[in-house]
Amino acid sequence: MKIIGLIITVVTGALLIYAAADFPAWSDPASPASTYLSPHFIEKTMEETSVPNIVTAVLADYRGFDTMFETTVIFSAGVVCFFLLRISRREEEEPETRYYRHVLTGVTIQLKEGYKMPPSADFERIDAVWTPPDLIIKTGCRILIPFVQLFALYVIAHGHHSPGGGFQGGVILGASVILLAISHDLRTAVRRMSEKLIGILCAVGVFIYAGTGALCLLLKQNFLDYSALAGVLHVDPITARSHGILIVEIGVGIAVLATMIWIYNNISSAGRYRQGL
Amino acid sequence: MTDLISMVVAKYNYWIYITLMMIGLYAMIAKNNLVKKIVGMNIFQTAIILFYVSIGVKKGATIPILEHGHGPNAHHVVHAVDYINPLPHVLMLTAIVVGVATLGVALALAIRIYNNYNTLEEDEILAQVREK
Amino acid sequence: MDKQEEEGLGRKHNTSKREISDQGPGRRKNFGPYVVTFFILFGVWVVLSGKFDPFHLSLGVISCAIVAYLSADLLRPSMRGLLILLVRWVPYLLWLMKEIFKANLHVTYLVFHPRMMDLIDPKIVKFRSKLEGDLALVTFANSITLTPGTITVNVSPDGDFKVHAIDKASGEPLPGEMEARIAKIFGESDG
Amino acid sequence: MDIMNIIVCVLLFSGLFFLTGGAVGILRFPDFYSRLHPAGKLDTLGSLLAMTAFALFNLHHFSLGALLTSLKILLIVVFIFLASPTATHGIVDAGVRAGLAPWTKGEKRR
Amino acid sequence: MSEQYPALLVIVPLLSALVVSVAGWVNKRWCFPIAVAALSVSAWSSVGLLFRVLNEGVIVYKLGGWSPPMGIAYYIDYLNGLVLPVVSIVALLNLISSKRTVEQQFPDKTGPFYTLYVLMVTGLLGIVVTGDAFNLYVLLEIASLTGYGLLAMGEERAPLATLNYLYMGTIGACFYLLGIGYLYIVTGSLNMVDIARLLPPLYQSKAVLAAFIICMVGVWLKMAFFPLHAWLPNAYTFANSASSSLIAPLVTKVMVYVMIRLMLTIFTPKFVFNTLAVHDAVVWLAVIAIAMGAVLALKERNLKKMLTYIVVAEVGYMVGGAWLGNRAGLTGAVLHIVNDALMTLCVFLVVGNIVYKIKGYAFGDLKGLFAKMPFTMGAFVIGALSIIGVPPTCGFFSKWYLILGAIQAHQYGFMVALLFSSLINVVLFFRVFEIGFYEPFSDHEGHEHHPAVMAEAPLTMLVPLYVVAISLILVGLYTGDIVNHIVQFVIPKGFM
Amino acid sequence: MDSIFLYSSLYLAFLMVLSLIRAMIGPTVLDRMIGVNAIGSKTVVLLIMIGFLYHRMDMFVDIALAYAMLNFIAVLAASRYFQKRKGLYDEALYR
Amino acid sequence: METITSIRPLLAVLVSLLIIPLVVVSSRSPNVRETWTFVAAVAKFLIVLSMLPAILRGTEIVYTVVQFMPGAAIKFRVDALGMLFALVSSSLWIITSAYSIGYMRGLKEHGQTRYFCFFAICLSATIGAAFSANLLTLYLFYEILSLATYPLVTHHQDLEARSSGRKYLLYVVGASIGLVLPAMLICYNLAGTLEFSKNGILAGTAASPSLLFILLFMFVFGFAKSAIMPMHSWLPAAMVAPTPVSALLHAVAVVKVGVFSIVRILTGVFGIQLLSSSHLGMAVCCVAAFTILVGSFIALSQDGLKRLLAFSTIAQLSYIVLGVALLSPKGMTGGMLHIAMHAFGKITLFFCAGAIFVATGKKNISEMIGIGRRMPVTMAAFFIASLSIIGMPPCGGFISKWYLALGTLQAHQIGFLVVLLFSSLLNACYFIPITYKAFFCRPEDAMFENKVQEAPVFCVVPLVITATISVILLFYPQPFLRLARMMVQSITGV
Amino acid sequence: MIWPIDLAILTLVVIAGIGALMVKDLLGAAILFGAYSFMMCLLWSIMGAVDVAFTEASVGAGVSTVFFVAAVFRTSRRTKD
Repeated sequence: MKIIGLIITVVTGALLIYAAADFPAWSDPASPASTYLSPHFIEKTMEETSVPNIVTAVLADYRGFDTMFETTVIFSAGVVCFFLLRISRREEEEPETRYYRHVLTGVTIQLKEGYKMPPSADFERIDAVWTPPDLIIKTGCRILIPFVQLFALYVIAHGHHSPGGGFQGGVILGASVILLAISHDLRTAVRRMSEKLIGILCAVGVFIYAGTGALCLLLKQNFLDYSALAGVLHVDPITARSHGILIVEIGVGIAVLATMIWIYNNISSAGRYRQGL
Repeated sequence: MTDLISMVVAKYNYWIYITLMMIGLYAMIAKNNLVKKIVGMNIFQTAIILFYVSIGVKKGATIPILEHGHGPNAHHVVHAVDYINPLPHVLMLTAIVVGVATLGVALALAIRIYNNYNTLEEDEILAQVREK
Repeated sequence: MDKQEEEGLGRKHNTSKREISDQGPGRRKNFGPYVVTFFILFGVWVVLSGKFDPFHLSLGVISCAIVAYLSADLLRPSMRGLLILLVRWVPYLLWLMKEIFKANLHVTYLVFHPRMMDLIDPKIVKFRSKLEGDLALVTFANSITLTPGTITVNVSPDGDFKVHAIDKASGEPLPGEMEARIAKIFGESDG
Repeated sequence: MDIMNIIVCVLLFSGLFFLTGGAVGILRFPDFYSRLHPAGKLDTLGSLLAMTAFALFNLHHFSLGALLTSLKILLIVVFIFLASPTATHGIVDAGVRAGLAPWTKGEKRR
Repeated sequence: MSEQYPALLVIVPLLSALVVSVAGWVNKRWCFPIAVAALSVSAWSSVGLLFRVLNEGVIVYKLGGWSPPMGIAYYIDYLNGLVLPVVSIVALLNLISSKRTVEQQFPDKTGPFYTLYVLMVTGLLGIVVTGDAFNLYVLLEIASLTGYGLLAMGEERAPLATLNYLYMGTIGACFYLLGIGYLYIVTGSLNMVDIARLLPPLYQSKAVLAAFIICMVGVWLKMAFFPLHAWLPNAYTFANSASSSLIAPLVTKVMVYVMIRLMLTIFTPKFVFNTLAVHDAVVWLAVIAIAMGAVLALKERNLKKMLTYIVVAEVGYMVGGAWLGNRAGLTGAVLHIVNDALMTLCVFLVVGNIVYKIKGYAFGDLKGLFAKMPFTMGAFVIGALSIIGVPPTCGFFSKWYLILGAIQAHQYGFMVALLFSSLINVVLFFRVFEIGFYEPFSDHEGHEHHPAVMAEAPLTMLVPLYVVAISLILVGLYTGDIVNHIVQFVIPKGFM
Repeated sequence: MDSIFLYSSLYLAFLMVLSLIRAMIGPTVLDRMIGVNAIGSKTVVLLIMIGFLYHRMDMFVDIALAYAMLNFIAVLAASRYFQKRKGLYDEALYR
Repeated sequence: METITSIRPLLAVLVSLLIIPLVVVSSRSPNVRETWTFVAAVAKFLIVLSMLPAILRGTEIVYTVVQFMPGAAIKFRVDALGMLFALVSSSLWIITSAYSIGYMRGLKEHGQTRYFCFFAICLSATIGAAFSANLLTLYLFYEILSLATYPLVTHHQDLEARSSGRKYLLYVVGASIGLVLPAMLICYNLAGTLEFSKNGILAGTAASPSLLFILLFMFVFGFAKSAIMPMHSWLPAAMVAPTPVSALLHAVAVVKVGVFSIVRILTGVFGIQLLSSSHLGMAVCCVAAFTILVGSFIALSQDGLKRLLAFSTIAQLSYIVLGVALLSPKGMTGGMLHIAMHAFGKITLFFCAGAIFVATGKKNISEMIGIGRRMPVTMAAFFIASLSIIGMPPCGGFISKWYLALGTLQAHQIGFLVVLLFSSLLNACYFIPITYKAFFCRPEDAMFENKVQEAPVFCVVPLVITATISVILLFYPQPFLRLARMMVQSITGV
Repeated sequence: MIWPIDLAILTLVVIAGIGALMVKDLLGAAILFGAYSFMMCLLWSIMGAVDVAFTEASVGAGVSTVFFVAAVFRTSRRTKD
């Protein structure tokens, strides 16, 4: 296999190197890529969409359709991870043994064969491999998480003016919940964001995006033509584009947030949602 | 000879992207461990992203976020040569997202495989498959 | 997830050492923490955003509200604590800076010393701190990590410290002055 | 070259100096625990100094925006100050749990 | 509303996939009807589009209202006008048929299954309809990712096979992306039509050549063309039947569509056949593909795996046909996209029914199947005859054009390969018939009457199966119309 | 000033090489983690320097901030591994 | 020649397909089921018959079902040759249906519904082939026929049937896919059409002689149903099928479709001029003559009655090919006529074999000594039919052989005349002893000593009818002879 | 575009990439892959692709490393190559 791999690699590399000889020089301002389409984007973005960040404008408006499917890709990755890994209760072979920890004293109780503890304030359910979370990490993260989340929302909201946008903000937002899961444990994170909520949020995020597009369709414009929203938002069509971009960025953010958490939950617990990383 | 050297120098980004890509490709084909292959796959994808981003680079230009976007001189004329080509960036945002999505799915699959065979080494798995 | 179990476990209990409310976000009656969190966050937002038009400010209000709703129980601030902390933190930070600077010079000296291996003598120091609050303990632990040749290895919630010291001199002064200063900040200077 | 620039340069270079110490330190120190000392501390201080330099430099053309940007840089510093010890602690804790015995004097470098 | 058909075609399944996903959390029973409704709308709009194309010619739909080189546009011409209804109808029929299987196999995960299913169809439809080279990549990834998810839920070996597919699929998609990058670097455009407009002066460029090769290799990887086919049989065999009967008919065919689109629209035939002139080599590769597919299928003792090797061989048909470089060959290839989708669907649905009832698909499990499931096997016979290429089923006619093309291009090797593979198919299928028909053996005289115990699949599975089986014949009978009204306009004028 | 930043950033890149060496040679995973963490902290500085080189400081700060946050998460996740997999130290087998 | 557009050819094809659902539905009550079969058979015969006057008037009936591409369509054209063949097969279906009932019920066979269904499909395909107006349609029905026969051949579902079925498929389907399909496509590529025409579609094309030669033999061997050697060995193997199947299909429908196809190829695709100018006809004649002789010799050494009949069929089929390939008007008339004459004769023989099997369970000739005492009617019919096959009066076979012989003379091919006569002698050698032994030797088997006990009435009546028709055809060969002459006239103009 | 840094970081990227593939421990590979992502992020920002850099920072450095570690946690660290 190694030799085959080497041969394939060398052949492909040789082809690519051969072809690269005909490229325009690197960072050449006169290359076709820099002179054909991009000048239009650079020069017209502001007047057509009133968004200074050209990347955001192109991403969410000129090529908004790509981005919608990009979000869908993420969504489907989440669904696939869930579909592949999540072990439903029916599939579990035997009634599980449950462990409960007395919160104040740290005494652990083991209940066999699916018996449940009556709901009680003093006990929390834990898993067989439970380890007490580290105090420093826990406290440190507790303080940091709100700021991480705030920063994430800032990134989403300021996608027009600075780098960032729905996707990056969504990832950071998701990361903050993952951070919670890492610093405490998975159960805590799942309690705060239940699986059902995540599953629905995922879909809702993409739905905001696609639904905005479909709304444009209903307003007698082409799909994703945000200028159709002008009438709804009571602004001029160009500002409507800008707002449309913000709306879809929010959708992207929600979808990505939920999906990242979803994937993490499934991967780190191999679908059992008991004990994560 | 000087031509060659100047060509090598003028396009070094492209050479390195090819190198990276070949590293990734080789790892995907030749590595035995499934997760290593996934790492190789990611390197492969990033190499392509590197290629695209290299396309967008423009000498003497700044990042594709308009200066003075709002404010008093919001409507001054924008010159295309001043800003880096944004289009490859847009494309690559998508590609990165696709990459992470693929990564998630691949890892989920690897976990399932591990649950079935208790190993991630391809040859060991195939030996187990053959035994059955 | 068993709904009932969740609900039951989620009841309020102040005595517990559990750090995060299980109620999930936003079910407490007391709005104080939310308001405080909101204003802290909004301050950060203004720094981050740098835009003062109504549109962005309203976005900021919404964002801060969302985060406050979601994570106020993580931050657990109180009005009083906030003010006091701000006042008391500044001198401590300055002191800490000085210490950090000293510590770093020391470590840099070690790093660049040609016979570094002879100078260092790592060992683990154990001691018990008088501090009680989580936050105080963590501040102390982090300060230890940042200062002279020492790294906190482990802290138990009761205040047992294990510290890795790079050489003898670094490990000696613990808990020392730092503990006292931290105790002062958090109002635990009774001991 | 005004006085501001000189301050900035001094801060920057001292920051770089500490960062160098960190980089060399993690190469030279004999074991995992002792490597954490330069990694955890020197890098933090190095970053702190460098960031301060940047924050000052950024105020060159003073405006509200520049001030806020400088504040943001300081926010990064704050963040690093919170995160770095936590991360260091995380790593050292991992080492202890993994059962890594600390290096003691006289042992071989590892 | 009809001017919005291009958007509806893709958007309705997308939106309803999301609704299905939410419904999966709320009430599982809603998932299936929503999915059916969504795909019905797609099917309706795709058929509507086809008729619009027939009446008006090429339709351009600007997404976001931006005109093409700037924004993304849909181009619906005769080629994808033909492929779209096939994709949507095949998906719809298989969806209806899969209801019981899914309930049987993933009682808890019907929600995610239908979500992925509808998303996959969205991706495939999008691939077919889009006019933007990069957009195609994104949609390709949607189709692939959901495909991985669907395929991996199967037998024990399914995840491993799917992971291999994932590696190969990723390499393929990345190669495609790279090729598009090469085109972008020399032209600066991403729109297919626009690239085609800009390319002619650059035909001698090495970058364009490399772009073409890389794109082709990428697409071939995805469609499992011969030396790159290794991932396909296992991935399709071990998957659950509802998924494999969606993916086996559609994915390879859609990729063939992409290949033809690349050859015809982006790099015009002039470049492919005149400037490049490697088509002989590719046709020979197709010959090997067909032969290897046939021979490897002969080796299998397992119905589903045998069919997957037939899929590999069929890919060889289409690639070879498209690369023959003449009108008849290309007609055959385009026609075969339609026909092969239908016939593969037919046989895979049959396998689905068998698995549903008998829980196995090795040859040993098929004994006495004609008595047990006469209707299923009846449809299987039709599907098999179509794959063999017996008139008047549609398989014959595409083969007809392919062979005609081979003769006109003097590629007798390809002709022989086609005939050889048809013969092997006869052997393959009649072997299955024999097992299903004779075993267990009756006594030598054969006079004993075994009362057959019927254990036929439920009606929801039989009806779609018979719709497909009958359509195999109908499409065959109307081949002339399809060719005269649609396929012949696919091929650019001036193409020999 | 630009050239100072340029050479400083080159120097930082050199420092990153040193850290990367530690990350490459190990010997344990934890050493690698230290190396990578060190790279991370240098990267934040480097990012801001690049911001100055582009004269678009305000745009790069966000990235640096995000970077600092997420680097932290990655390191925590990796160290968390050892809390759950106590004593698992199978690297030695393949050293 | 004037043409009429009428849907009747299509109806003739479809009528037997339409009853299949009815047959399936009524599978629980055999009487109803077989009524349907009868209805279809009669209806088909009547439809075919209704077209006869028009054909005899010299018009052609044309119907295009669907046009695929220029020159290739599913299209029916009823001409004299097709009419001849259709008349023979549809009339014999009625009789065979009756016989089938007797045979299948007599042996309590399993799967009778399936049997009748596929029988009906086969007949549809036969009629379709007979009426096909172009090569594509011919190929289509040929393939359908091949595949529909497979379940009939393997009806017994035992190991022997399986291996025979495989052999059958390998030869027939293999040859048609491997040889006919490419040959047809090459034709299409050369001529741009597949429509049969008077002069042959290849006549005007610039095909080289070697290509023509290859094409011709791709067709001749490709239509393996005609059992031209060396593509013959499926036919004896296929005799494991139930006797009605052997009777109708292997004496009338299947093998005759093969021969019919070859005749169509020779006359419609290549054309007389082309064949004679390039001496290709001679080549075909040689192959046919070889088959005649070798087939007859092998038949001589057979003990199994049905196998004997099979080899006899192989030889007799080549008469037809020979006759047409002689390219002389008389020879062609004889060949075409032989389609009908041989059909009536051979089917009687098969019926007899089946009746013997039903009544006594005997399959081998050596066991049939003295059987005439028990089954006199059957054996009498057998005798008459064997006379017809040998080509002796008072049977129809005489006429066709007569024309054939005249044809050889007309073509100045004395060699083939010798072959014909010699093979007739051989025919006599293997047929006459059977009848002789049946009637005039002492039975060795005690079973034959008892009083007359014939097979069921449904078995006996049909064979009596066919034997009678064989005889009648000598005196009144009118419709067939006239059709054959019309066909020859339209081709050669003589 | 600042080419000297660009070149330096490119070299680092290649080294980190090879390192991630050579390490005989999957956790180490995951961590080195994280380093590789850092480098990539730097590279993007050097080339002026801030948005891409941001995404790579959040995805490559943050989430995908965590995913890797989580997956290794759920499977095994063992690898032969």
